[in-house]
Amino acid sequence: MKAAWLAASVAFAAALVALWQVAADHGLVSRVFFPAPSRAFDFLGEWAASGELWGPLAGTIWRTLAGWLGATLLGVALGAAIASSAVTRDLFEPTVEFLRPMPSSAMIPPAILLLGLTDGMVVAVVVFGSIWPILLGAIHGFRSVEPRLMELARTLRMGRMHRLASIALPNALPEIFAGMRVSLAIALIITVVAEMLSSRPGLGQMILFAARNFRSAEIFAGVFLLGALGYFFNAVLERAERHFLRWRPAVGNG
Amino acid sequence: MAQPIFAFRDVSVRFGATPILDKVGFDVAPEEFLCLVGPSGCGKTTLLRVAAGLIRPQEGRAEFEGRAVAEPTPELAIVFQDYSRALLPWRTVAGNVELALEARGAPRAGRAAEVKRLLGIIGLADHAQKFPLQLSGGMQQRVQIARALAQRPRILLMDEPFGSLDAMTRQALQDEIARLCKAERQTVVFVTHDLEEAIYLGDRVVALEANPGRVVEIVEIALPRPRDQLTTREHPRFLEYRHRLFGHLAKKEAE
Amino acid sequence: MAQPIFAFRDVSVRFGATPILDKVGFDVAPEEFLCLVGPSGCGKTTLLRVAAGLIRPQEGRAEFEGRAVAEPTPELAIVFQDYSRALLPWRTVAGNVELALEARGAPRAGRAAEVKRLLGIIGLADHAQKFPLQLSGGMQQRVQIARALAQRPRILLMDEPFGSLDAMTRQALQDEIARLCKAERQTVVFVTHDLEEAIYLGDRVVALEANPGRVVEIVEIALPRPRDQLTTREHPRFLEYRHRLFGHLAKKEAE
Amino acid sequence: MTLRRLLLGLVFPVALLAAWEVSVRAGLLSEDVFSRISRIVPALLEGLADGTIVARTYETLAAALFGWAIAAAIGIPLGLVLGLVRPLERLTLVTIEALRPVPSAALIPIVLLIFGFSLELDATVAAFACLWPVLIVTTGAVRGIEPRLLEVGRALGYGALARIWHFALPAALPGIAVGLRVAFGIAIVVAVTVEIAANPRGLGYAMITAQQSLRAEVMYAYLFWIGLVGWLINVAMIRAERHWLRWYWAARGAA
Amino acid sequence: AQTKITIGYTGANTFVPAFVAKDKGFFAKNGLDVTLTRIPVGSTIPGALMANSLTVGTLTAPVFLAANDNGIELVIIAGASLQSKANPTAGVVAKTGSAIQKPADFVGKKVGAPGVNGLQDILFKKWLKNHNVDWKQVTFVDAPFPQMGAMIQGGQLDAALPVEPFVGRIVGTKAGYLVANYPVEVSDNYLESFYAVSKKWAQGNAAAIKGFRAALTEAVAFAKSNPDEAKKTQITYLGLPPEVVAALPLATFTVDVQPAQVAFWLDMSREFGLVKTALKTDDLVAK
Ligand SMILES: Nc1ncnc2c1ncn2[C@@H]1O[C@H](COP(=O)(O)OP(=O)(O)OP(=O)(O)O)[C@@H](O)[C@H]1O
Ligand SMILES: Nc1ncnc2c1ncn2[C@@H]1O[C@H](COP(=O)(O)OP(=O)(O)OP(=O)(O)O)[C@@H](O)[C@H]1O
Ligand SMILES: [Mg+2]
Ligand SMILES: [Mg+2]
Repeated sequence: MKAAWLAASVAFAAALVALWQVAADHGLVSRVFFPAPSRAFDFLGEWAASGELWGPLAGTIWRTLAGWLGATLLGVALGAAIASSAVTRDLFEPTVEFLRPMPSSAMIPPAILLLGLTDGMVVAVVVFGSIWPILLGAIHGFRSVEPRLMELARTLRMGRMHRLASIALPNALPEIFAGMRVSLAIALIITVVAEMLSSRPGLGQMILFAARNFRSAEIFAGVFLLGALGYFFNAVLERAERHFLRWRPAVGNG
Repeated sequence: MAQPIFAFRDVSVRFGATPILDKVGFDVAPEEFLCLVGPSGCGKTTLLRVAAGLIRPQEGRAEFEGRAVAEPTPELAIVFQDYSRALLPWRTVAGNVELALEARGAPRAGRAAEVKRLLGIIGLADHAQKFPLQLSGGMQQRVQIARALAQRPRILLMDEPFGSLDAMTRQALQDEIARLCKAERQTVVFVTHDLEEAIYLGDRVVALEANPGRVVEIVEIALPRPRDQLTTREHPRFLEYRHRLFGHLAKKEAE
Repeated sequence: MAQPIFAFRDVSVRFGATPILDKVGFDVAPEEFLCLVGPSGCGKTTLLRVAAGLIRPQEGRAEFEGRAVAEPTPELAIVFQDYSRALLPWRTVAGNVELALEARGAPRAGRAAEVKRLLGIIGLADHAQKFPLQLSGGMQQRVQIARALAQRPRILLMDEPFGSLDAMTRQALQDEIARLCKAERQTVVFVTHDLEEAIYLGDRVVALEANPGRVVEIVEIALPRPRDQLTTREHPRFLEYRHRLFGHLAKKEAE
Repeated sequence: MTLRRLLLGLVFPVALLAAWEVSVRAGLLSEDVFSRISRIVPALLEGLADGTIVARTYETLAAALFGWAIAAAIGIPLGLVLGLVRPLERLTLVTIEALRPVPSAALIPIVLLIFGFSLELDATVAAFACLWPVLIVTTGAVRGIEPRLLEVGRALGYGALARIWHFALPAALPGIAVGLRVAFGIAIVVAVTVEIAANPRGLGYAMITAQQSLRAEVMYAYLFWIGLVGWLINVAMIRAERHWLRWYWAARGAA
Repeated sequence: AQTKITIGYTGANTFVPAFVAKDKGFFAKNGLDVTLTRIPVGSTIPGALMANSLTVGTLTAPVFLAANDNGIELVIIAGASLQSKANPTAGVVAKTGSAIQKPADFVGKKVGAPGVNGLQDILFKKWLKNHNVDWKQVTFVDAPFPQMGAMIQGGQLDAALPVEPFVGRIVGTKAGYLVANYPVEVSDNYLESFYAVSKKWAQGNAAAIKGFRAALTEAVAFAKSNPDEAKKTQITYLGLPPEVVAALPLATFTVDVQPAQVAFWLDMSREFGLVKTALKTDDLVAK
């Protein structure tokens, strides 16, 4: 049943691409704006065959994952710190609240000045841009521990570490995961933007070069690849989430 | 009465300016099954939390074996009224019961067997690997009871543990708890707002009135044990106790 | 018995392959207060949903004044068991009650007064401007009852409306509903799993057994009205009814 | 208490800014790269006084608002349909999941060919980026609507469209509101990104030209300003949300 | 009536005549109502010309040819600057202490170019090729002019291809030293940058193009006789600090463009595989 729906869903996506192909073949859409998707796939094949693809693909993947994992670790640690006492909260929360809505792309020009056109710069911007959902999730998750459970911990005389490991962290986990999911998409997007603006070898740069040379088909090749990459990342994370959060009743996702 | 194991001594609690409990005082004898009834909001839960050391009363104190209860201790196990919040949703049924064993440092080797034994008692042996959110309310409540028993407490404090069960399961569990506590010679303080449940289970029933919570009557229940859902409830003395306590509670409610 | 206003005719319901209700059939007389009891999961809610037209049975049918009930109609008001989900959280208490007036196209001018009157009856006049999520469970349930009354239904279908109330409020509302329905000559089908509540309120009690849901007994309750929480419940006939019905239900449960 | 909180909250930013100024003055940090607070603040004030910052802000916000409105106009109805019609949602799942992670920046060159340097360029790319959160949140919110509520609508005799309007939409609104707020934040990020990468208008353009013209202090002035604007908008939207969805927040506040 | 045109220019000092023509009213005199817009990223200009958000855009040949090669039809209407031995404004700068002296020394090194496959990049490759050095053994890194100095200093680059004022800055801070003015060694007096429009616009606006050229010619003459005043326009239009402007020499300006000047670029672009279709130089320059 599930497999059937997945197949139908894939078929639907394929049908949309086919429709586009037909429109392009009959000149119904501009060759410059919307080249035939087959040409984009040709490019993908060419890149894969020549080996040109793998370096940038690996570069984008590593920068995305490095930034995202960095954001996760930092976000959870910072979240635990902020949630742990009223003083740390008062100390950091206003700064967090101010920085959070800051458009991460606006950080790229100063980041270039400070860190140069390095992978470190890209990763730093990715961390900055993708930490917020995780941080907010972690703060909320750590703070929202059911008071009844804290009372239970007191009654059982549980130690600080036991409490953190057995109660606080598992309690925050669903929200941390939710944040991580949002962050992953953000991390990928920021990586690409940062690669474009800093010309680190990656998919962003490939798209930039294609754009500089007005090669729409190559741009779409990059877009398809990024779509696939994002889909894949998300699927893997969803798996992990389903495993770690199996105690939660399935949310009408059947 | 034997030397009390536990006692409330003129306990008064206020939240802000509102007095909730006003000089509540009574004893609990060892091995006694004591029931506490009163209208909703009269302070039953509050009193139980004082007993567990979770709240410090503004005046008076709770005493366990003659010493004031200042902090929660594993010797006093509490079964919370809002059961759905008192379980770790990310641990299985067995894991939740095991938590109490971990906390009291029970040797790792024997834990599984002990958990199994406890789940057998409350009739959840087949559900050991389920997570709390996969259970009905009544089953969750029973997990809490098993965890409290795993603590091997000197006193078991229960706050309306059967409030959410359907009538049949409720009656079955009433009988099971009564049997168990008498067999294990467990001292129990049992809160309920169901008068008939209190009479059916208790050795004594303490009735509280509301606004502020005060003891209005303490009734010694002289019904034979083991009790029976049909005959005990039709026993003339049962009706007499019911009549007597009802008067107090209904009167206070009406005001 | 008078000509029935409502009837179940051999109603059978399956969810998937599981039979839930099996040829359930009985009548409801005009102005009758009919109570439906049975163990948890026996299909009481399902049967009430068939009556309201929310579910179509696989076999048989519900009849209202001789015609089959195919679709929900405002003439049949339903008070849902899960009250917290059945109110519009974005409307105030008054707004929720008014919804029923809007639905039946009551003139705008009189609505406020009517809402006020209804809230008075259920004792929530002071809470008219609160939102449902600011109320306790019992209060929410009462809002639902007021909304059902505002519908001016020919038949009032209630699904364990007092399940979540504390004993005192529950008893007060039992008396209030009984008084109101008799005064307004309202026909009522009332679901509960509390045997004593059923006997206390009903003109007749229909007992269902579970797996699948089937009528096991229908008892005519010959207790005088108005009834009283103390004396009625101690009436020998009350105990007799209780004893008789308990046998059925406990037996089924034990299997 | 609030003063203490305010002061504590200022400790971190003030320390940071002071450290910045001091290290630049002491020559530890290059002034070309870091500029310094005592240059940045006058640059900011000057830009505000001569109106350039205001004009640039207007350009960015207008584009973000336009793109956001397009996303809402497409995303909300589409989300309602996908949420109410389950098969449609399943059919489009892969398409949506594959389009969602496409970095909107990749589309800049294509959209540039169509719209050139214009508000539409910012807006189209922003709309693409905002569409997904709005769509997904709306679908989820609609799917999470309490089915009981829709039954209440049926029981009261409301038609299908009236049920969507009176029941489905308000119930989904809190979820949709969160989606819209998140989306507006994204719209601003994207608008600024497009301006940095291509479009010669708005705040992003001002920033990148300042950087290219070796005017670090102007660049930082814009950075602070963008942070401030983002923060203010976020605060304003939360306020608006709390005002329009009082029913939702009243209960959250009380809980 | 005045013809309204919008000129999009990049942050280079080669477009000073346009600033002068605007400030001194030469455009207005020739029937043009001009708006000048600065475009931070030059490669976006062809798209903007296509979409009519710009009428005239300043371009370099590689971008211009790539656009035409991919169906974006543009034509040159006037030249902007030449690169000449007399006034070289671009060079290759190597990290101080790197011992890079001659073309062969770049093998295996990292060189920062502003836009891979851009103007500097192609010329540098051509220069290496002319000296029989395989440019494929050199690693090219995309690096914007303002960052080149820091990247050389930070060790991310062994060398870079800046233009003025960045050449002077890098050499001035002793972070690097000038190895060669490679562009003028490839060719003297080649067309460095120019003004282009979409072919469609050019077809209907012959008069405006004529006026545009006339205005620029006048502006070039003015700049020659008043170099200081001409330089000052960069403060307004490029946002450069006055001290930078004063130190910066003016470029070698030009207005007329011959198809042969474009042929130089077309051949080189074909050589490096950047142009694949059959473009003809006659179609690329407006009459
Ligand atoms: N943390 C608190 N802050 C303020 N008031 C409180 C708090 N906890 C309880 N109260 C109030 O104290 C009174 C007693 O509450 P308590 O929960 O002890 O009643 P209860 O007898 O257990 O009622 P129920 O039978 O409904 O559980 C109530 O009026 C309640 O509103
Ligand atoms: N939508 C459904 N799909 C499948 N099974 C259902 C559904 N609704 C109810 N059931 C099953 O039908 C049976 C009867 O449910 P119903 O809610 O009618 O019982 P009930 O008598 O009202 O129980 P309670 O007293 O606990 O409210 C139960 O076993 C339940 O699990
Ligand atoms: Mg309580
Ligand atoms: Mg039910």
